[in-house]
Amino acid sequence: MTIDHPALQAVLDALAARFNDRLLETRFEKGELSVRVARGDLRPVLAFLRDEQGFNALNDIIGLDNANAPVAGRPRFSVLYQFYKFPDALRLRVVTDAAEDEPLPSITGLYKSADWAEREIFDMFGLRFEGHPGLTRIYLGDDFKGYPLRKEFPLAGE
Amino acid sequence: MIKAPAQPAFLLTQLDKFITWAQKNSLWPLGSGLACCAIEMIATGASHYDMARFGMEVFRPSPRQADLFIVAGTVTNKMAPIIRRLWEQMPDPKWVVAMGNCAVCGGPFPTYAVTQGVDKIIPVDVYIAGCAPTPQALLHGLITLQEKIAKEHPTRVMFKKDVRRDD
Amino acid sequence: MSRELFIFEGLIPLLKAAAVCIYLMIMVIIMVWLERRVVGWLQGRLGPNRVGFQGVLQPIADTVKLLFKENIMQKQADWLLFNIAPIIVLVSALLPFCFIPLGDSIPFKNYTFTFWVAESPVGLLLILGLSSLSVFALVFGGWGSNSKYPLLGGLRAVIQILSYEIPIGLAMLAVIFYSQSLNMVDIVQKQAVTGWNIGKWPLIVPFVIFWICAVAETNRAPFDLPEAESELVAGFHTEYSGIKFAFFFMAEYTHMVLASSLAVVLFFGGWLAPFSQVKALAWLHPFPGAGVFWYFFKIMCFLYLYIWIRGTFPRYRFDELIKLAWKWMVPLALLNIFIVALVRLHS
Amino acid sequence: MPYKHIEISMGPQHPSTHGVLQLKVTADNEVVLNVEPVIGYLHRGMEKLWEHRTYPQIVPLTDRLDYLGAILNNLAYVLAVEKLAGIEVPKRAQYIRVILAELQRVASHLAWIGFNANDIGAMSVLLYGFIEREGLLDLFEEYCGARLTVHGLRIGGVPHDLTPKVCELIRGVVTSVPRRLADIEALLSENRIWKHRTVGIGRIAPAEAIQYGLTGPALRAAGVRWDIRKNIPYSSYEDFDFDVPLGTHSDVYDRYLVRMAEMRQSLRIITQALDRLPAGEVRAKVPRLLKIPPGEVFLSVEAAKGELGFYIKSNGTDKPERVKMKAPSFINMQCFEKMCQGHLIADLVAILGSLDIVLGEIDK
Repeated sequence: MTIDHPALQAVLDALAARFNDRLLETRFEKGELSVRVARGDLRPVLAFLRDEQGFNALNDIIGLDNANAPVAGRPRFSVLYQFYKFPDALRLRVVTDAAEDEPLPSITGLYKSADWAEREIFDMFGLRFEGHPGLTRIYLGDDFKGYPLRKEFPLAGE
Repeated sequence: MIKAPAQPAFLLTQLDKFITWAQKNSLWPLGSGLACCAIEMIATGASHYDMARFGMEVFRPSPRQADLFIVAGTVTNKMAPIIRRLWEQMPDPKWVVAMGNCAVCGGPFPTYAVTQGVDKIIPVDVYIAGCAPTPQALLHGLITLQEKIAKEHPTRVMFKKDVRRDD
Repeated sequence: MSRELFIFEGLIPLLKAAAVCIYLMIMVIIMVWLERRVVGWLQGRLGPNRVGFQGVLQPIADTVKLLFKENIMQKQADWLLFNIAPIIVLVSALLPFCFIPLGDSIPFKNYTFTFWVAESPVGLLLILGLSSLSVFALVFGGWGSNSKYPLLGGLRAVIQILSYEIPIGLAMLAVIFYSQSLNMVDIVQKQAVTGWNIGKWPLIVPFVIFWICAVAETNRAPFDLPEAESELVAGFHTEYSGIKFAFFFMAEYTHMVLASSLAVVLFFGGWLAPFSQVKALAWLHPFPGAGVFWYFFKIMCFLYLYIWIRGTFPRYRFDELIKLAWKWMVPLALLNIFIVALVRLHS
Repeated sequence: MPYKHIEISMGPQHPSTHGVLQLKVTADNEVVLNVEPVIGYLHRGMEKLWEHRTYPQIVPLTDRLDYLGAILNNLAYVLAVEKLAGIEVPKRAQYIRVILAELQRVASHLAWIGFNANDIGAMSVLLYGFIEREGLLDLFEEYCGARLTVHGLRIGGVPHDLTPKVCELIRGVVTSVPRRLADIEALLSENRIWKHRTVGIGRIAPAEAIQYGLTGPALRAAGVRWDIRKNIPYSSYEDFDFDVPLGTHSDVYDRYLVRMAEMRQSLRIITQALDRLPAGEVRAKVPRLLKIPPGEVFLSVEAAKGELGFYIKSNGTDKPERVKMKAPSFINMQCFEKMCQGHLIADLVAILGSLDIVLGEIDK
């Protein structure tokens, strides 16, 4: 896929060369490149991006509940990882999908700032991250039942 | 409620006046702020609006020495038991001011995590509206509280057996 | 027992003791008002001015309110220690004042009325001993309330006051080389003859040491770690409410007055008017009782200095505080004793 | 009796935790062994609430996130919506936004120096900082109508043009803030006690800071040249020249120096923007009922505390499908424990102050 952003184009080509068929989908809109990979090979892709491509900072992990606009064949939740390359200000977004009960690989090993972000996603969506040092609720009390940011959860709570 | 005796004895009304004069002129707020309203509370305590003129600038960090609890900010469900315990730790003649819409009625957050109003957990004396009420609004609320204290009758409570110790 | 003896030796000292206590309570009230106004003025705000004329009744309102507060004591707090702490801290603050000359003496026909309660040959030692009783109160208060922050506050108080007791003692020793007597009245009368102690060059460094240690002993301004608000909530008096807290409050101010009076008596010639030898300036000390006003004026200068320091300096960290005491104050004081001894030897 | 370390909970109500943050500290007689921050006491469920509000309704809600830098939050959200909807903001509105954003940064830093100095004991600096901040709040009240939660920007531009009175207030602020900064620096910068309390405290290596995702003045104090206004310019920041202050030792003292220098740079930007204010209207044509076709965007802005980002996913209706906020304090707070290793409890308070965290932003 050709994009009119030379630096990101180089990254995309390296990625495509390395994981050619496992990049399920790449999108480049509004100047932002986002790559979708399956849950299984999330860690190798991120390790590759961090070590070879120099994306050394994890900016944010965003959880999405696509219950209102379900895409056939794709699980309900998707998790977006927003990355940074420090000196030359490159941004990249890696997207994976997960159903309710499928645990995602935790990336606290690669990035230390992932610790609380993953706990927040567990707190809000109920997605489990295997390999996370202490996966407990970060905002709500432990006695809170339900996961608030799911679409079926009412705004004012049960 | 405390049953007011038929005709308050003259001596006690003067004593009431003196005690309430002292209590209303030396309200030491608890140095606790929750959210945006806390910044406006500090701005009221700072130089421009100066709560110190009314003798209130001593923000006591420990609830034991505070007698005014300004609930400044959003009371969330996780924070509610702690607010309740703070209120219980304060010695007896204590007053509560609910500052800002969040403390008064949950404000702009009708969500699962917010207690819709601090009067669900502790009795409130003065409600101050505004989303981050301006320091003038807070001062007006505090002066209203002072007027309310001036009308109280502490001596009637003082000589009655302390009911709380029984329950 | 003859009537004069009863009156002059029994009744009047008793009245004088009561007068000193009342004097100190008034000083506390003045200090509370002064502190809140001066710190307010330093920070560009007005300070209490609604209660009485310019907020003069504010301290009275505070004390009366604290009087009528509920007295809370934790169930698991140690009953004895918790309740004895405020008493010791106030007693250890009031007792030393019976040896401090608050003014000179007025001679009547057969009785000279003196402005000090008692005059003992070892006045300075007694004052030092009595005032360091307050360490017990801080520890009892901190440990007795059986909760974490007071415990830390109490520990800090012990270490701080003990390590600043030594340099303050050495600084006083330097003064005694000149006054050659521990009797406070002699110290002042000696200064009447030889001029104020601060005028003698070997005593300037001891004054600086004395003042820094005095600020540290009373847990004030840069050294207010035992009740550091930002770290230990309210330090050792976190658990105290109502009148017990008022005792701690009053004791702190009384300790400040004590430290200022010591500084005034030891270095700035207690009740002496400035330039007392110059005949032309005799009008500065018109009648025998005028020493009281000079003493009061000098104390107020030092108390203002306390508040000024509180408004400007940040707070020391604990290990810096102890390093300051042991690495700077104590060696400096010892060296100065050596110098003063040499100077006194030759003169 | 086995020797037990003391566990202190610098609990949700503590004079120097800047709001409702709980720090579970295990200390060996004041030497901190480990710190476990517990957050969530101010979680108001913002992101759930945003899914039930239209795009313009969310702007005032973003004021309540970092309540010391309301306009900076608005700017981040509004820019993200404009990028998503493809709205072109007129040049004059961009300049006014830069002026308001930099004024808000100065107000936020003034509040920060007050809180940080007050935690370390210099309480007069808190009052001086707030006196100066009142000047800025009067300006916000004149322009936006509110002091703290100002709702100062709109999608597509700014509410209205700068009136002469506001310009005059801005000139007043630009002259009076440097004088006050000089007072504060005279009180603190060369003060031995201040230096004892801040030099060499809370160090973090630059590489590790990046690893933890630290951003903002704390990262620049580590010597990493990263300021989004320079690296990824937005809202015509490229027209102004200002330099990015950097620290060398990455301790509490350097963060203090960086923030004080940053205030002066902000004033430089404000004067340049005010002098070169282009003509034109102040607001793009935005339909009252804004419907944005499906799409997603992530955009971040240099807020006072660090890099503040908004991810917005739209689904064609007038309400966003999902709005996620990347809070700088949330990420900065994670390296707090790393910075506290082996320090005393008193340093804990100084480090927490130097990170300039705001709980409204952490807990959302």
